[in-house]
Amino acid sequence: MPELLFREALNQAMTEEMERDEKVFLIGEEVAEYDGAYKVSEGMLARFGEKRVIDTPIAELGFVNIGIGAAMGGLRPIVEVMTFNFAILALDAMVNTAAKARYMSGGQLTVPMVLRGAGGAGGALAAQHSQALESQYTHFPGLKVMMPATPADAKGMLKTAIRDPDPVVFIESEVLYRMKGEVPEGEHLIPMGKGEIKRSGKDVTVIAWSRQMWNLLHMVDDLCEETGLDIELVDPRTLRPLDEELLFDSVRRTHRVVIVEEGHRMNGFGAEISDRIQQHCFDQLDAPVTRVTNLDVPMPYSPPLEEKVLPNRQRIVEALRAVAYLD
Amino acid sequence: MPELLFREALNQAMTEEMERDEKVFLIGEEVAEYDGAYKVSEGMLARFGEKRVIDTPIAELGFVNIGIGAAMGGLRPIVEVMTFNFAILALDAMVNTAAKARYMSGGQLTVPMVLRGAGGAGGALAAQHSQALESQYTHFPGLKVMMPATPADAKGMLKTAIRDPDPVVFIESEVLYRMKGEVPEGEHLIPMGKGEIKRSGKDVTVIAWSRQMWNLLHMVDDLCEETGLDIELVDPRTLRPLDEELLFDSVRRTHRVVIVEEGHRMNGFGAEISDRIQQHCFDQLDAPVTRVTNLDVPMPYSPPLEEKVLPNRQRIVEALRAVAYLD
Amino acid sequence: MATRKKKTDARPSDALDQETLLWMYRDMTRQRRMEEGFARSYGMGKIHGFCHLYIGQEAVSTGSTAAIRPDDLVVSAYRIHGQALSRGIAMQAIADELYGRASGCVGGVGGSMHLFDVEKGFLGGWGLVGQQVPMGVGVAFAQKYLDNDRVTLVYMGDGAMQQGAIHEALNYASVWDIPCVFILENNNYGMGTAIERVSAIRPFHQWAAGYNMDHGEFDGMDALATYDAVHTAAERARSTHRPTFLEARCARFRGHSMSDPGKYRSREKLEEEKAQDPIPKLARVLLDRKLATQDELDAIDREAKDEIKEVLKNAEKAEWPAEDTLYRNVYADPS
Amino acid sequence: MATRKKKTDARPSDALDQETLLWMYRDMTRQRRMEEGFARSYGMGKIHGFCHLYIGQEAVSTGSTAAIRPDDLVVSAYRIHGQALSRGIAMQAIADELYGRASGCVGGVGGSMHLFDVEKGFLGGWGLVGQQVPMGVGVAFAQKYLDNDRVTLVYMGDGAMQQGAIHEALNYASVWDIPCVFILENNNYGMGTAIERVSAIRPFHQWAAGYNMDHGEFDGMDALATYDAVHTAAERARSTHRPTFLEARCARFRGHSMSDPGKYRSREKLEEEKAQDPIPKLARVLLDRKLATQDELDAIDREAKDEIKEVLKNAEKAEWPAEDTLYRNVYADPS
Ligand SMILES: Cc1ncc(C[n+]2csc(CCOP(=O)(O)OP(=O)(O)O)c2C)c(N)n1
Ligand SMILES: Cc1ncc(C[n+]2csc(CCOP(=O)(O)OP(=O)(O)O)c2C)c(N)n1
Ligand SMILES: [Mg+2]
Ligand SMILES: [Mg+2]
Repeated sequence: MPELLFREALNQAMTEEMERDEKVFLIGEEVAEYDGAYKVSEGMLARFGEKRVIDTPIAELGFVNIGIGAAMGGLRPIVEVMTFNFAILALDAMVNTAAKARYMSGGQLTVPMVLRGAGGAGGALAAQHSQALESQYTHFPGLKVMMPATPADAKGMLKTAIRDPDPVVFIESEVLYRMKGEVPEGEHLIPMGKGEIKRSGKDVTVIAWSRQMWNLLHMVDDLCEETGLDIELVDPRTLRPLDEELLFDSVRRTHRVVIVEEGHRMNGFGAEISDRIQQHCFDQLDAPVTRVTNLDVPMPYSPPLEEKVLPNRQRIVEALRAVAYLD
Repeated sequence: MPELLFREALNQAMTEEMERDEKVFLIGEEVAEYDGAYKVSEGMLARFGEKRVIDTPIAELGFVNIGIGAAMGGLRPIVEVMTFNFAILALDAMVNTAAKARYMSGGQLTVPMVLRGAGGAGGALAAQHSQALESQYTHFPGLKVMMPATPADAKGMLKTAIRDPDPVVFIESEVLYRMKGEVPEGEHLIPMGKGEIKRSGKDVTVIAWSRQMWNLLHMVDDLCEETGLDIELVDPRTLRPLDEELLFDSVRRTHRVVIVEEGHRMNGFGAEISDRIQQHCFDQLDAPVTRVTNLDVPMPYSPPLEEKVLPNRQRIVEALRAVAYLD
Repeated sequence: MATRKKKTDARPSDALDQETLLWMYRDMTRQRRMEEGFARSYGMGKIHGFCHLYIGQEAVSTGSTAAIRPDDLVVSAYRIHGQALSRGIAMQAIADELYGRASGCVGGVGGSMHLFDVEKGFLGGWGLVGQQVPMGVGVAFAQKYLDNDRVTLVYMGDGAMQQGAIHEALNYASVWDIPCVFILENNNYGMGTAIERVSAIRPFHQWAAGYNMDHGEFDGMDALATYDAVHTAAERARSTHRPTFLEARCARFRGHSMSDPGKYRSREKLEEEKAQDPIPKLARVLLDRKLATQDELDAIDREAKDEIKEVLKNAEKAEWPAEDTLYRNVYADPS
Repeated sequence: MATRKKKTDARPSDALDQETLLWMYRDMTRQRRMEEGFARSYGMGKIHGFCHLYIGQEAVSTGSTAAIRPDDLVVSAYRIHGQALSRGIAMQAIADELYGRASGCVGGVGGSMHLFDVEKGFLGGWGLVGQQVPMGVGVAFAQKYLDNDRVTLVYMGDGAMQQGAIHEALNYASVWDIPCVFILENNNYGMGTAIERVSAIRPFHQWAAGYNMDHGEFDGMDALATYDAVHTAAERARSTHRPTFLEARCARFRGHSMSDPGKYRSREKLEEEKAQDPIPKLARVLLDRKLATQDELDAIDREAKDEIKEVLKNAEKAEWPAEDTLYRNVYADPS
C-alpha cells in the first residue's frame, strides 16, 4: 500500500470524491491559490478550477452559512475552516441551521455538507489557537462528528463524510497533517459510526481519538512494558453517532478504562463516554473510569508549560496504574 | 419575607448593585424602553437613566464584545441576551476573549462582567428557541456559570455574580420568570461555587438545577410517595466552579444518584457530574448514575411532542425506580 | 450604482393582466383574513409559542411573489405566514402547522416561525435574526453553480441590519456575482426598538452601495411598486447573476408578536401607517382601471373570511403528530 | 463626511519638535532591528508557534503612538511587536515573551500574538481576526462612561474587513458616539489573499461613510502622514466623542508569518513596496530639515542593532516560567 502523509490522504479523499461527483466542491480561507493553510488542498485549484475550489474572505459565519445554503440548494460542499478555534464564529450556523434544518422542515431540507479543518493544539500557539472543541458539536442532535487518527482513517472517513446525507463535522489535527502512514488506494470507505480496536489487549481499555490515539499507537508498547499491562486501544473514530457497543464490549472484557483526550476536562467528550460506560457496564467495572485530559487552564504559550497541559506519558502511566491498582 | 416573582428578584439584585456601584450598568436588546423582553429590567431605565440602562441593536457578537471591552476598561457590565440561543452568535467573545483575557495577559486584564438571560425551553418555541446550552460555557476555564432555581437564589446569586471579578455566565429560565417565592431583603449573597441541599433524604440523591430543580421541588413529595423513596434534592446552583464535595457527600450517604437536566443528553452538564461521581464515589455507588434528559432530538413545536422531549415525571419515576432496583 | 428610476418609462407592472392583478388582490386579502383568524385562535390558546403577524406588510409578499417565477426560491425569517401563503402553501397546511398538527406543512414540528415547502420553493422559516441572509446567499450560489437561471429572494427585517451576518452576506454576494435579491422589509421596528435608535446606517439601501451592489427602495405598502422593483432586480439576477439590495418601506399594523402591547408606537403614528393599507390601495387601482367592481372585491373578501373560518375549524379537528414524529428527520433515514 | 484635507493649511506634524522626530526615527529603527533579530531567532528555533513580523509597517505604529497621549489606550490584533515597542514595552520584555520566559511582558503565557501592558495602555494582543474591534469599542465606551478624555485606538487588518464584527462595531461606535479611532492597516493581503479577490468593498474608508462616520485614508508608509491623520482623529474623539475610521495604505515586506514563502506576490510588486520603506523616508525629512546628520542616524541604527543583539542574548538566559504559572490567572486569586 502506498504511504501518504495525513494531509495527502485527506487531499486524495477530496480529489476522488470531486471526480466522482460534480456537486462536491471545496470552499474556505486560503484553500485555492495558497493550496491550503496546511497544504491539505495542494494542487486542487489547478485540477478543478476556481468554480470548485474557492477562496473566501475571513468571514467564517458567512461562508459556513453559504456552505449550508448551498447544501440545501442541491450541492455537497466541503467547507474548510482554517482551525476550529475560528469556527466558533460560525457555530450558530452549524447548531441553529445545519443541525436543525432537516428536522424543522419535516424532512424536506437536507444539508449534506462537511465542515472540516484543524482541531487541537498545534505547538506553542497559545490560548486562542490550541483548543479541542469536539464537544461543542457532539452535543447537538442533527450533527455527526468524525475525528480520524491515521492517514488511512483520514481518507476512508472523509470519503464517507462527503457522501453522507447529513452535516458532518470533521475535525483533523494540525500536528498529524505531517504524519505518514499506509493508505489504501481508491474506494476506501470507513462507515459512519464505526469505531476500531486499534490494538487488542486484555487488561485495560484505553479510549482515544485523533492525535491522542496516534500518540498512543506510537507509545503503547512502551506503556505495556512499563506497566506490565496488556493494553487495548479503542478508537471510536466517529464521536456522534458513537459506536458504544464496541466500547462496552471492550470494557466488559478488560473491566478497566482510561480515556485520553485533548482539551478541557469539564464537559469534554470523555465525560460523555465515561457516563455511558458507568451506566451500561456498571457491574463489569473494577475501577472508576479514569480520564487523562488537558489541565484545566487555557493553553499557555511557553513550550515547557504547554507540555504540562497536554495529556502526557507520565499522566497516562499514572492513570493506567490507578485503574489497575498497581502501587 | 416578601414574596417576589423570579424576575422581580433579578430586578432587585441588579437595582441594588447598581445603586451600590456606579460602574455597574445594564446593556442588551430591549432592556431599556421595553423594560426587557421578559420584563426583568422593568423600571430600571426610569430609575437609572439611559447612561446605565442601554438598548442595543440585534447584534449579539458586537454588544457582548463591547461588554467585555467595557469590563477590561474599568466597568462592571451586566450584559443581557434575550435568550442563550442567540448568544451562540457571541460565543467567540466569551470563549476566546472573556475566558482567556486574564490568563493571556498574565493577570493584567480582568473581565468582571455578567452575561445573563433566558435559557432552556419556554413552551412551544420550537427547535431554535428552546435550547439549554450551559455545557457550552462550563467547558471553558476562565468562565464561571450560575443557574438559580428559586427567586431567593436568583437574587443572592446574581448579586454575587455582579460583584465577582471574573466573567460569569448566568443562565435563567424563561419559564421560571413568572414563579413566585420568598426573597430576603437587602444584602442577600449566595457564595459563588456553593450548592445547596434543597431537601434532605436518605435513599436517593437527585441532582438538578434551574427549572428542573424548581419542578422537582414542587413534585418531590409526590415522587417520594409514589416510589416509597426518601429523596434528597441537591442543587449545585453554580455549575462552574462545581461544589462537588456537596454532591459527593450526598452520594456517599444515599449510594444512588439521578440527575435531571434539561437539554441534549450528549455532553450535557449531567455527563460531567456523572463522570465525577463515578470517579470519586465509585465504591459507594449501589447503582449506575442515571440521567433524565431531553430526548435526543431538536425540540419540536407541537406541545404534545415537546412534553415528551423534556424531562417529565414519568421518566423521573422510572429513573428513581431503576437506581433503587424497584420492580 | 442606484437603480435609476426612469420616471417616464413604462413600469413592469403596467404589463400585468387582469387575472394577475386580481390574484394579487385575493392573495393580500387571504393573508389578511388568515392572520386575523390566527390572532383569534392565539387568544383562545389554540396556537402556541411565538406568533408574529404580517398584517400590514402583505404587499411585499404578494408583489414580490408575482414578480418571480414558480421555480425561483424564497428564503425568509420568522414573520412568514403571508409569504408562505403567497408562495402557494395551502392555508390549511399553514393553519394546521400553527395548531401543531400532523397535517401542518412540516408536520407540526415547526410552528409559526418554521414553515417550509421545498417543492414550492419556500425555504423557510428561520428564527435567528439575520442568519438566513448568508444562508440564502448559499442557496443562490448553488443555483448558479448548477447553471440554472433560478433566482433567490432573501428577506430580512430592519432589525437584522445591524447583524454582522448581513455585512458578510452582502460582500459575498457582490464579490462572487450571486444571483439573489435581498429584500429588506423596513417596518421601522425590531421588536420595540425604533430603528433610528440603534442604527447609524440610513437609508439602508444606500449603505448597500458600499458593497458595489445595485440597490433601491420602494413603497412596500404598494403591491405594484413592489412588483416593479423586485421584477427588475430578479431579471437582473437572472440575466447577469448580479445581486440587488432592495429596501421596502413598510409597516406592521400589529405588535411584534402576540404578547407585545406596542407601547413604543404612538396611536397617531399607527393611524398614519394604517392609512397606507396596501389592500384598499390595490383595490383603488382595480376599480380605477375598471378591472373589478366593488361587489367583486367584496366577494373576494367574503370568500377569504369563509375560507379561514373553515380552515380553523378543520385545524382544530386535525390529528396531532404521532409520537414517532419525534425521532424522524433528526438524520436521514438509514438507506 | 470625509475628513477634508485642507491642502493649504498647516499639518499637525509641522509642529513636531526635533526630539519627537528623532524619537520617531529611533522607534521605527528599533522596531525594524528588533524584528530582524526575531526572524533570526525563529529560524534557530528559539521562538515558537506563530510569529508575524510587522516589518514595513513601522510608520503606522510610530506615527499613531506619537499622535496620542501616554494615558490613551491601544487595542490591536496579533501582528503587534512593533506597536508594543512603540507604546513603550521594553524590548527585553517583548523578546523574553517570544522566547516563552517568565520575564516576558505577560510571563511567557502569551507569546508573539498576545502582548499586553495595561499600565502602558497596550491592551493587546488578540488572535481572532477582527474580534478585537468591537471589544476595543467597549474599552472606549468605558472611558466615556467614566467621563475621562482618554481615546482608544483600535487597529485591524484588511483581512478583518469582511468580518461581521467590524460592521457591528462601526455601527455601535457611531450610533453611541464612542471616542475611538479605527485604524485599518491595509497591507493588501490577508495571509495569501489579495484583498481585491475577496472584497467588494473598496476603498474601505469610503465604505465606512455608510455608518455616518468621519473617515479618511493616509500613506501608512509615512510616519508624518500617519501622525497627521491619527492626531486629527484622536482629538476629534477626545473633544466630541465622535469616532473616525482611518485607512492606512501600507505594505508588509515579509510573509504573513514565518512559514509563508509569499508566492502570491510578485518580486516586482514587493520591490515597489520596499521602495516606500518608511525609515529612509523619515530619514530624508530629518536630513532635509537639518534635524540630524547621516552620522547621527547611522548611530541610531547601530544602537538598535546592538540593543537587539544584547536583548536576544539575555532572552536566551532568562528563566522559564515556574510550573505554578500554569494555574495562575485562570481566575482572580481568591481574596
Ligand atoms: C439573533 C437573534 N437575536 C434576537 C432575537 C429575538 N428577536 C426576535 S425577532 C426580533 C426583532 C427583529 O426585528 P426585524 O428584523 O425588524 O423584523 P420584524 O420583526 O420587524 O419583522 C428580535 C430581537 C432573535 N430571534 N435572534
Ligand atoms: C477568525 C479568524 N479566522 C482566521 C484566522 C487565521 N488568520 C490569521 S491572520 C489571517 C490574515 C489576516 O489578515 P489581515 O487582517 O489583513 O492582517 P495582516 O496579517 O495583514 O496584518 C488569518 C486568515 C484567524 N486568526 N482568526
Ligand atoms: Mg422590523
Ligand atoms: Mg493584511
